[in-house]
Amino acid sequence: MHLIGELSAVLATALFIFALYWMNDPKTARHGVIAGIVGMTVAVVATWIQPEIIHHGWIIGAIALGFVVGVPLSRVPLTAVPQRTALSHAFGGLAAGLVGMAEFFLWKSGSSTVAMTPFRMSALGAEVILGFLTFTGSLMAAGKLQEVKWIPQRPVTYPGQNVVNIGVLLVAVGLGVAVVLNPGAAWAQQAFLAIAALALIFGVLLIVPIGGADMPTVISILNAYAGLSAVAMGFVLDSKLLVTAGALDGSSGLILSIIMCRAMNRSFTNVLFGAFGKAQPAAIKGEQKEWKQESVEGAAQLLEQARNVVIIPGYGMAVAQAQHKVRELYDALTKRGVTVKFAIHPVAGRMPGHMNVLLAEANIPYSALVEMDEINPEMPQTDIALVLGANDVVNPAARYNKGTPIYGMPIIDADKAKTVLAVKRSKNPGFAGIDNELYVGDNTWMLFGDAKAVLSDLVRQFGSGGIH
Amino acid sequence: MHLIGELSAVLATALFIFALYWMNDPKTARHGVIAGIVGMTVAVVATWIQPEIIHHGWIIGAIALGFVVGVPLSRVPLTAVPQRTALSHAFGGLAAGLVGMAEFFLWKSGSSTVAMTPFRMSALGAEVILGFLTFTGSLMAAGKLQEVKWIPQRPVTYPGQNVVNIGVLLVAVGLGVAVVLNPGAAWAQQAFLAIAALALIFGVLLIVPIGGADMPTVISILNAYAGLSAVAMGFVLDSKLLVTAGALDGSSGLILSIIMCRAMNRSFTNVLFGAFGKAQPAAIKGEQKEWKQESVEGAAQLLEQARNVVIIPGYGMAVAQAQHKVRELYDALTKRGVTVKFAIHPVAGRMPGHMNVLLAEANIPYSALVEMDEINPEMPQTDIALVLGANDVVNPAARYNKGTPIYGMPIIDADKAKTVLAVKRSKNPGFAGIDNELYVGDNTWMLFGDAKAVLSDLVRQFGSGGIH
Amino acid sequence: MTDFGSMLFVFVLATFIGLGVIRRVSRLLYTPLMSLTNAISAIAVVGSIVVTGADHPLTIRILGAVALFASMTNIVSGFMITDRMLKMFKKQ
Amino acid sequence: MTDFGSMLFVFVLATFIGLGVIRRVSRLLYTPLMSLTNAISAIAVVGSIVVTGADHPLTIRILGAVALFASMTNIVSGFMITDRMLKMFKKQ
Amino acid sequence: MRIGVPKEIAPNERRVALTPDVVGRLTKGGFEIFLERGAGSAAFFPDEAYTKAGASVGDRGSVLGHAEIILQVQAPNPESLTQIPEGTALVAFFQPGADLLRQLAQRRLTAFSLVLLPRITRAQPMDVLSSQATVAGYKAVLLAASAAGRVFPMLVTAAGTLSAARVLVLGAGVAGLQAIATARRLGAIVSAFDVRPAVKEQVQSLGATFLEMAIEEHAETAGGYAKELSEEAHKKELVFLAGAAKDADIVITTAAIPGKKAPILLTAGAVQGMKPGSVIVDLAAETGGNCELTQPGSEIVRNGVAILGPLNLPSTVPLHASQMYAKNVAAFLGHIVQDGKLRLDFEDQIIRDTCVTHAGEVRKS
Amino acid sequence: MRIGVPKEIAPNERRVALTPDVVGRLTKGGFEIFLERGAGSAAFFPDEAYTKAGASVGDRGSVLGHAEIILQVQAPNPESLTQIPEGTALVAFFQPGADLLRQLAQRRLTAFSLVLLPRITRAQPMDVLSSQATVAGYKAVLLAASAAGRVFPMLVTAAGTLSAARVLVLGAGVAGLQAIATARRLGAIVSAFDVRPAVKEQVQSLGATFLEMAIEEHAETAGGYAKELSEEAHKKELVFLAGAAKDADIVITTAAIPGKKAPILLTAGAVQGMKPGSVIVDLAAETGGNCELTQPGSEIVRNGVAILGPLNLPSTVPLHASQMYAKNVAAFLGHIVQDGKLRLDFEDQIIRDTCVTHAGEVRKS
Ligand SMILES: NC(=O)c1ccc[n+]([C@@H]2O[C@H](COP(=O)([O-])OP(=O)(O)OC[C@H]3O[C@@H](n4cnc5c(N)ncnc54)[C@H](OP(=O)(O)O)[C@@H]3O)[C@@H](O)[C@H]2O)c1
Ligand SMILES: NC(=O)c1ccc[n+]([C@@H]2O[C@H](COP(=O)([O-])OP(=O)(O)OC[C@H]3O[C@@H](n4cnc5c(N)ncnc54)[C@H](OP(=O)(O)O)[C@@H]3O)[C@@H](O)[C@H]2O)c1
Ligand SMILES: NC(=O)c1ccc[n+]([C@@H]2O[C@H](COP(=O)([O-])OP(=O)(O)OC[C@H]3O[C@@H](n4cnc5c(N)ncnc54)[C@H](O)[C@@H]3O)[C@@H](O)[C@H]2O)c1
Ligand SMILES: NC(=O)c1ccc[n+]([C@@H]2O[C@H](COP(=O)([O-])OP(=O)(O)OC[C@H]3O[C@@H](n4cnc5c(N)ncnc54)[C@H](O)[C@@H]3O)[C@@H](O)[C@H]2O)c1
Repeated sequence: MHLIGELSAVLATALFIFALYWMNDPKTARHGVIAGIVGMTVAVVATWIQPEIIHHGWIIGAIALGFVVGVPLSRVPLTAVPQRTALSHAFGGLAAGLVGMAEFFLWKSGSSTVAMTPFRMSALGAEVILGFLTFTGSLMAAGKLQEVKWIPQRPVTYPGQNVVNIGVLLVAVGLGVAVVLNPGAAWAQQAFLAIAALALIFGVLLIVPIGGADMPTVISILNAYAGLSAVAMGFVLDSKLLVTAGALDGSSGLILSIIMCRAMNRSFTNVLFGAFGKAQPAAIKGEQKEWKQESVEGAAQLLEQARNVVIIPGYGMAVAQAQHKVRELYDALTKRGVTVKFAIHPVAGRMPGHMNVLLAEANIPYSALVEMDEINPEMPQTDIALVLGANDVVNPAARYNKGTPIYGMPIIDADKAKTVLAVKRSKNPGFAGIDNELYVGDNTWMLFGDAKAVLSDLVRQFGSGGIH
Repeated sequence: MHLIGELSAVLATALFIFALYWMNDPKTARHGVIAGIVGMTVAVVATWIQPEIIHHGWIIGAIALGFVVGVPLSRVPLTAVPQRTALSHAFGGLAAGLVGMAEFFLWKSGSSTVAMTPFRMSALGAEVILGFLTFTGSLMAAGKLQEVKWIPQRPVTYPGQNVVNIGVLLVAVGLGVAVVLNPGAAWAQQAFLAIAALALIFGVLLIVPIGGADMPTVISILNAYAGLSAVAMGFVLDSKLLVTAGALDGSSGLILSIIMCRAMNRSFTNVLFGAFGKAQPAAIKGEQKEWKQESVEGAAQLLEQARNVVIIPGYGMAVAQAQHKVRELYDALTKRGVTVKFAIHPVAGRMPGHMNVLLAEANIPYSALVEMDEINPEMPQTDIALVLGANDVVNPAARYNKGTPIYGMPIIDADKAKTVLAVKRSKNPGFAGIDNELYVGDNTWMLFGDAKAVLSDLVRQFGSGGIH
Repeated sequence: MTDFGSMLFVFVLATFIGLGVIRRVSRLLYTPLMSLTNAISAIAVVGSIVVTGADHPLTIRILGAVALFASMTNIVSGFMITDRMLKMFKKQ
Repeated sequence: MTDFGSMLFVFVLATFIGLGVIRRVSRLLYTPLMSLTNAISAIAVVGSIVVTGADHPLTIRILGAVALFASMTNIVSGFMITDRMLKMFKKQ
Repeated sequence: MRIGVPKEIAPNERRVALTPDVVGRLTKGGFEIFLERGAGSAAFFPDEAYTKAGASVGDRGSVLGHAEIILQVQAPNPESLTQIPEGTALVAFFQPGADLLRQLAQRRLTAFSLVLLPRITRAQPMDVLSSQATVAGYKAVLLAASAAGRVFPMLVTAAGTLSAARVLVLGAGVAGLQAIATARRLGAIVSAFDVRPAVKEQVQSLGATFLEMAIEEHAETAGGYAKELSEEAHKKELVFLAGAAKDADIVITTAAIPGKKAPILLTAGAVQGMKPGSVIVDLAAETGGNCELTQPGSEIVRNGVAILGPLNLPSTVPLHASQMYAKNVAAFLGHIVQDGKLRLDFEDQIIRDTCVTHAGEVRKS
Repeated sequence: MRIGVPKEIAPNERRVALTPDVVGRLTKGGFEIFLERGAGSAAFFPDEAYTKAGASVGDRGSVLGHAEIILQVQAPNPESLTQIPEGTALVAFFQPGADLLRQLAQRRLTAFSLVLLPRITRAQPMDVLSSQATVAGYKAVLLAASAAGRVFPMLVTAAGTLSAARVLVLGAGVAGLQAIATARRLGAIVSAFDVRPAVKEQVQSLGATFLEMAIEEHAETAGGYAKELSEEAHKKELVFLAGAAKDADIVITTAAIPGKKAPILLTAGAVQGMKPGSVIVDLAAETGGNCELTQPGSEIVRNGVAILGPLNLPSTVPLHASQMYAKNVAAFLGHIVQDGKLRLDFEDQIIRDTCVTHAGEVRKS
């Protein structure tokens, strides 16, 4: 019996690892889901068949209810996926917290077979704190994302906020330490309940100061917390399976939040303890537009997912002598089934036909080159416009701003594309010396750097993405 | 004390993992060595300070001797590195085997504190078998590599060889099972000694049928065996550190041998149990030359390690329209500091200047193009000659074979390069319709396929190698 | 009963694996990845089953049943939505 | 005393890590990698120290000392030669 | 509005002011086009194509006599002028010489010289200077390659290696850049020089080498044109270029300073230093030439160096040159005509700069 | 051995049989070189360069009169022949016409015609046909581009888009392939046609399109040359090519069948179908032309289509053409001269094929 338990734990662990490993590649990812389901089933069955489990009806009932709620929850529209994930974390946190409470009271009531070592008691405390803070925190996050009325969507900040938050947490931890040191004390039970309450409050406080843009990062961190609470539960229940699965979850949440922070140019420490508020105000204050930066990884991902891409080369491509890299990108994208066109503006570059000379050198077929007048009607259906060292020729100011030298010049309507990726080295203007609002457009993401270097990176991303 | 043991084990494990992880990249690889050394020191010290260790003199002496032998062993010329590695495996195997013997006799003599469960006894058997077979196997391998006189370098095969080998192993395993089932039996001691002896013999038998070319693969497998014996020792000694370090070693040996098998177009199962002999005979029989094929991975590795590369393009590059991929390869190599030159034969291709037109299209600088007369004196110092769809213009028959239409035509001396990589689609001849002995030269490796496709793969190999 | 050291070992090793495996997940798949790990983290179900199904006082078992329900919801919706999202990657 | 289950767990997890980490090692570094893992596998030194240093019969201790010497040779030469080889990759 | 397009009668002028394609667009836009018989034939546009596009083809007299706006490439000669009624508008691509302006004013024509078009962004679609310089730069390289004793690309052959030609381009404005691009296409090794600092990056953006000479002065005007250099700087430049020319097989010169005689960049001495068999193509021949020895309109050989001073190169590529000219002119028409009437808004920079005579007065000189 | 290099006196011949560079190598190899004054000047090799390389420069009489081997590009004219002593060897690049052969035999010259050089691998370094065809193919494109009313590359400009020229190359031997490469370099869209099946891949290897026409017969000889087509197949070809020419802006024809008149590929009707402004460059003019209308040596225009029939194109690139010719000839010399003496081994294919007269007899016709 014990052997079956151990082996099934190993098996389930291995299956979970493979589940994540297969997520490497869209081709194998669905195998991953199956591995996960099988692993979970193995774990559940192995636990269930243990002789001490006797109230099967209760279990069946709870599981059935889980299906009843879970299935509809998996049918939410894709736009609601973030909320669903947050809600799910809440459930996860709740489960961990409740089990922790149950274990504590079981032990208190003396009906537990488990010896309550200080280590285990610490784990129990951690489990409860992490579980409950994840619960309310995730609920709040879900609420904000779903734009539930009575939850403020805007970040709510007040002076001393961080002090309050950390204070609440510290009190909870302090109580936990007290309980660990005096597990038998009469007040231990009350203290434990207080810990749970404080954790619930802390979860709310944690999310209150956070704005919508940071939500995905927060959800990812909550994911890590949920995982850690499972680890703690594993320590309590003496289950290596829980520890591994929790650790996998924890590390995945961690990595994802780090990646997201990086993509948003935020420091990870800044996010770790709810001090999100700080960077926010600037964005809220005025309607002043901001340059948003995208990482090369992110850009590669966007390009991969696009159905059609329009590349708009300009003088910067020429200066960087990036034409051969452009060809590599063209090859990589067309190989993936993405339709790629080049939109050539009549005055792109610094001489008539400048772009033609370079693109022909790189052997881009003439049939891929499209004139401005032909491409413009297609721009609104374009998934991604890749502006490559072009500036004036995609400057919407030409349409209406009589004060600028380029007023009246027909431009390529890059701004009408669903997403714009723009490569240039700096925030400097182009030939005409004027600002370009395209770069701060809602759907525009900058890739700062020399065009040749940026394209090299992009192409390498494709190359490496394909292998592993 | 126990806590220190546990923590130091965790620490050492983590350090070992990082050691391997840092080997990802030449830039961090030396940190890896340091991590390994620190990890090992932690493990040694943590063990040494245990209270039951009392004979410090003995330990110091053995360690000192280890240094005395180890330091010179690390100074062998680089050509002797494979032998040294094999020898090292032999030492590792020996250590594992001896410790296993010691444990067994300790337990037999009743002076062991360890309870000898069947599981532990099985582990002990595995440790001893793996340890001793690794010992003699590695010694044999080292001997073959060092070309020691009384060890036959050629594979020695005889009918029924596999039956004998497997037989020996089975007897050893059978004895092991018997001992596990009757650990207390009077004959157990003798049986155990017999197991050890059989393992020693099996190690020799394992290597006898293997030829020099397969040696690296075998060494890598022996590496895995050595690792597994450490794992077994860990099970016996109840040391998680040993188990992890051994598992790391085992999996690394496994992966490397799989990669090597793939690069040599051999199936892994073919290698796993010493049945190497089979593919060998053909190569030994006649002096008839063979086309040797290299994988793209292997070629990329060779190119990366070269200091200077001469690319010899021919009509095949033109047919494949591979000039842009050539440029990508040129970029990738020069970026890595490899000197790349193009050797242009006066009649390469099908029209005067054929190669020039294409290479200029791909923007290869004129300065990288070298004429035949200039490059030929440099060929013997060339690390790699990459023959890219050229045939007649590198056919050594032109030098001496009066019967051929190309007799007397000056050629590019690709055959004089240290290593030749040749890209073509098939074994078909070129324009002149004659065979080319260059392709079956000792230092030539074929990369079969369309030049553009092969180069794409090569370039992608570089791309992906660089990131991780 | 497993000792503390082993647990620590398992935790450290599993974390390493998690970091290693997740780092290599395709950027395309971060969203489904999140829901998959979310489903996997519902492994807490194991604890809930024990609490719910063993011969414990009623209150405890109620706590357990709620936890079990919550975990199960996670498992079901997590795996299902992951699969739904992955189905959309037919292109490659 | 650790139980069998934990050991198995540790072994499986460590193997996963090994496979994951090694798969990503640069092809350039296979030779140094082999000598590095070779050095690490000499962790058997831990066992040898116990056998050699504890209060055991002489024969046992001699076996141990030989094993200790063998392992130590591995460690020393393994790490040193790895480092020597790696020094040659200044290029990058 | 009635537009008249007479046949170009200047010698060697093969271009035509409108192409059938553009005629089609203009007639759709409400213009009536009157074309002299055979006006497009030298540029390979037959009369039928024009009629198909909606133009009326007639004789010279009726075309000149009935149009409200006359479009030409070259300025009309005195004889033609007498045929044009007073008050007619004229758009052409001519240097506004004093004599000519006087005659135009005398005839009370509203004349626009496209040479004077400001090089501002919104004038780009009408920028005849750029469009014709593009053709000239391209053609200059073909001339040079045809005249050279050597091939441009490097070729490794069984009969030895032909080294690539070294092409030096002096002045990297529109024509110079196009020359650089064309020479690079043919496989030559190209270097270039210009006094304007902005040009360096532009030259490099075409894959050519920029020759650096430290000039202390700022040789660029606010409008992006070149200024004349001080005498001292000019001397320095001559020495520097003589050195550069020594290594070149081909020199293509395009340096100009708007409204001035072209600067001398190659002295007779510099030519002396060049290799026999070299070729100089002087695109500045029209304004006197960048080479001291250039004889505009003809080819001479000095010390084995061929010096070509071609005039009106764009006209030798009449089809494409006319196509671009016609598009430019149509864009200009679109600017000066509003609601079917001439819009003489002298506040507008384009109109102010280009309109040289109006209502009997010379407005520019 | 004494080598004589007279000045080429055929009209429009600017090449020279040896260049200073090659002279240097030959003198080192034990040859004495006598060069007529000014022999290299039209190819930009001054006499001083030759003397520096070790040649003696003298007058025509002494050069012709004292040499053991005379190297020329064109065959000597009758007057020169009288100046050459009997028994002298002569190496030149001439069509072995019956008259000429008779004269050569009469003068008892040992004459080698490089036109007859076998196209075998070991003869490649002497292959004058290939080296001169390379130059011709390159130059043909420049001629076409200069004559065309349009530019070759596609250019998107503020004055509209210039479409790329469509170039059709007929006959893709050495000259044809070089023409394809050169036109592609200039940015044209190139397609090509040839009757030999092996050519398809070669055309594609230069990035051009091969036009496929199903010809049932095998149009290639064992030696890799083209055969004459049957009448039926030829008719089919003419129809096919007339269709292809319709779409082309430029047609370059290079089709030849060794020893025969060039095949007609473009009839007058096909030219009629072409667009005005198109250009045909007929490299086969020397052997009658691939176009029915071609007038060898001159340029005509029919229906707006310019038809150029240039003769001796390589001579218009004298420097590089001479350089290659000299290297070819030096390789040939190395083959026919052994130990300072002429080696008349008629077993040797190269000597057998090229030696047209010897000891007063005509060996070939
Ligand atoms: N085509 C013609 O005939 C002609 C002639 C004369 C003038 N013009 C004028 O030139 C302009 C052409 O428009 P355009 O959009 O092509 O060019 P542009 O407006 O000058 O913009 C070029 C952009 O490329 C970026 N860039 C420069 N070097 C780069 C590098 N190495 N890597 C990445 N980015 C680089 C620059 O930003 P960073 O500096 O931040 O990188 C700049 O914003 C028009 O205003 C046109 O009127 C054209
Ligand atoms: N340069 C000239 O002027 C000229 C003119 C006429 C003749 N020739 C003759 O042509 C020959 C030139 O020598 P060479 O070495 O350049 O060419 P080659 O001897 O014809 O060899 C070309 C090789 O490229 C391989 N190949 C063809 N297509 C390929 C593809 N798509 N991908 C990869 N490999 C491909 C072929 O092998 P697979 O089929 O197995 O792939 C073939 O062995 C000489 O014999 C020369 O005399 C030259
Ligand atoms: N903004 C626009 O829309 C637009 C359009 C077309 C051209 N332009 C600009 O107009 C400017 C002039 O172009 P262009 O081709 O008509 O010029 P140009 O014909 O007047 O002169 C040709 C070149 O000669 C150079 N030059 C003058 N004196 C020289 C000397 N002593 N030595 C060397 N070089 C010398 C000039 O710098 C110029 O580059 C350029 O800056 C071009 O970019 C702008
Ligand atoms: N082996 C060598 O060393 C070597 C060297 C140089 C050339 N060659 C070969 O010699 C051959 C001839 O070359 P060349 O340039 O002297 O040829 P060429 O000048 O005799 O003829 C030019 C081309 O015209 C083509 N042609 C003939 N009749 C035609 C028709 N009716 N329609 C269309 N095309 C027609 C021929 O096929 C040939 O490709 C080629 O195969 C070339 O590869 C071989």
